[in-house]
Amino acid sequence: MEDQKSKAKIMFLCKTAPYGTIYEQEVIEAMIMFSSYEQDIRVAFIGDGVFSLKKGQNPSLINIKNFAQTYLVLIDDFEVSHLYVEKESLDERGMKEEDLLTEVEVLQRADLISKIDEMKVVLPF
Amino acid sequence: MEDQKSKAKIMFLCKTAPYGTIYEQEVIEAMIMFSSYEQDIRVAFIGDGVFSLKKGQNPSLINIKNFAQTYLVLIDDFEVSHLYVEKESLDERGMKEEDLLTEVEVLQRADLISKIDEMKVVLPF
Amino acid sequence: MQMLNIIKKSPYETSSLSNCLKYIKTGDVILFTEDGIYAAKKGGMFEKFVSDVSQTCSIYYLFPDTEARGIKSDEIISIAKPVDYQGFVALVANSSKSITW
Amino acid sequence: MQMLNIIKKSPYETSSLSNCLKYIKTGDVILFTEDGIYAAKKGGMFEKFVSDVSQTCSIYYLFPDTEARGIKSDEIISIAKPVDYQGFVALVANSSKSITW
Amino acid sequence: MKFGILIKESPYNFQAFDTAYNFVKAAIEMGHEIIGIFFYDDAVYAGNKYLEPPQGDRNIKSYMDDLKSRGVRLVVCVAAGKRRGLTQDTVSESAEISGLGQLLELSIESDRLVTF
Amino acid sequence: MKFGILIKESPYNFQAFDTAYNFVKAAIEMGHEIIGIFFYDDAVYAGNKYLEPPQGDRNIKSYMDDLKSRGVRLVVCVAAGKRRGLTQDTVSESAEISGLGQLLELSIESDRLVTF
Repeated sequence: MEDQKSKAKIMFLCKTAPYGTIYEQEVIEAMIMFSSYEQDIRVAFIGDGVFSLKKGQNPSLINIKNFAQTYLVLIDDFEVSHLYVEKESLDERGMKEEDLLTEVEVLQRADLISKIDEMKVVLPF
Repeated sequence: MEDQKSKAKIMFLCKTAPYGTIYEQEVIEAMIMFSSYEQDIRVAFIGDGVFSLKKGQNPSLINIKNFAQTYLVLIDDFEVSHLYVEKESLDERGMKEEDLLTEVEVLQRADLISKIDEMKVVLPF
Repeated sequence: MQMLNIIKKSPYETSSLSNCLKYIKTGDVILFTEDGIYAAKKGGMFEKFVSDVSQTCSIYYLFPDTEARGIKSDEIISIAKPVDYQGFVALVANSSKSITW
Repeated sequence: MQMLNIIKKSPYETSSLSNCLKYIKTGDVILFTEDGIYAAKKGGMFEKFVSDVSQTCSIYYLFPDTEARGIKSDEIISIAKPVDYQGFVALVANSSKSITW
Repeated sequence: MKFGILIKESPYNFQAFDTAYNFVKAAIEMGHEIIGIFFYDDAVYAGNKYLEPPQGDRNIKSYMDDLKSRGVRLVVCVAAGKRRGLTQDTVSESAEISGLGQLLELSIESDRLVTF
Repeated sequence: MKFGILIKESPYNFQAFDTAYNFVKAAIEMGHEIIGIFFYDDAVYAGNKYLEPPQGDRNIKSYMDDLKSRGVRLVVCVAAGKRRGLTQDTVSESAEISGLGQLLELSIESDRLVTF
């Protein structure tokens, strides 16, 4: 196992709702590529980004692919070390942990701010 | 002179600030083209659209053309019958009538709503 | 004749909804599409605004867009009515004009 | 080391500023660019928010963008300091990282 | 009823094209007439013949071909297109390049103009 | 210092490219190194060789050429580009098409990565 310190800490900051824009789709393509290079990749969902984790998505009527399935395998099959979702953003949107399609680390905003602080690079999407 | 009733009433609803997006530039291109067809063309500035009328614009440092000059001639040289700017939108942005680069009709929101109501088509930009 | 107001952007991220609400008249219609549908979600920050405006206006949402986003009918405020694309077309046809905010 | 927060969208039309303010820490830096500069306009709706955050953070605005939009220096809240593109580069260099909201 | 359609946002990056496409198909099925779709601002990119989405992704080019085969005129703004690289060299067979006068015509001739 | 640049918004429609261009020129004048600009999402359109802005308008193509002549690598994302019609047939000489690995490399190798 590589020394954690030699890996670049990079966070994808997902702050956009799915389908209305392409950001979720293209950030997933980036996550998958990044995760194959053995760096320390984190993904944080804040603001409307938390909607990307809503369970029961079915975009077949709008002819768009269901990208959300990818989140189910990011940690297990890819080298994404952490998926964070912000508690306050869920609350503001009337969402609960059981509304999410996969188990993620639900963090208070203050804790997420500490995580952001540790990163070398934050990529907003 | 043509009968006013035979003309289509079309309003450009300008609600975006200049320079950060292209909407002001491309809506002006549309206004100029539309105004040459002898229809009843109105232009309304609401929300951030009122910033398009701010006087003293100088986009040379960002290498963009100063489109605002076009507003000075729209009514005189082109067949745009009215330029409206909304009082409430000016107030919210700390702007006064004397901050504007040309004389326009400053309307209360309620009066602007009545104008919108008369239109056949409203084109949002 | 009523006017149709189309809201397609998230009310959390843009001012589309709040701009629309400033111009809406009694009898007008609001249709939530695309990311605009989050405005009609129960328990969200805009539930009260949408409920309030429903006193004087009709509220619709584009069902394919809520379905896509995993928002079930019972998660949408009850005064909002679902339409499919044909319903969307009918709303346009039955309104004097539409504004997309 | 402080983080640089870049706001490039209008606070009237998007949630960029309000999102940023939720995550900002004491000692951080805010730079207003493009349509984001309207946040720093005197007499606007965001004057108070920006003044408040200036108690714990440094506030800058990209001068070419205010100049472009006809917003003179005396129309910008006085706690905000102008930078040109070289000043923008220096802010990035002097911060541990940047987030564009 | 006669509908005119204005699309302003770029395809893929925004859902506007997708929604317009489904709207237009529904309108035609209901017996309405679509007198034209005008592509302005970043929406002109939908007229590019080189679009190559991966399998399973939305295929804007085939949607354009489908609309054309249903008899819908697809008009890309010449001025908005030129600055964005949409010219006679790059425009798809389904689309035609024309001026803003076409948008005015849609505004006048349609019973309803809808913006996406 | 080594800077990496990520541009996400489409040229012309948004000011992001313009601001990035001025930022990069300033950084180079100050003696910094720009190790690359990565174009993702709608920003890939800046790499189109067919852009023909009217006189007096911003000329994104000449800005790209200028950056290239200053030794800056201009990398258009292959996947984002393909769906948007940016391929070997349409890419400008100043830009190169490559994968998301290049963005990761910018993230790792740069001292600062700035998103526009």
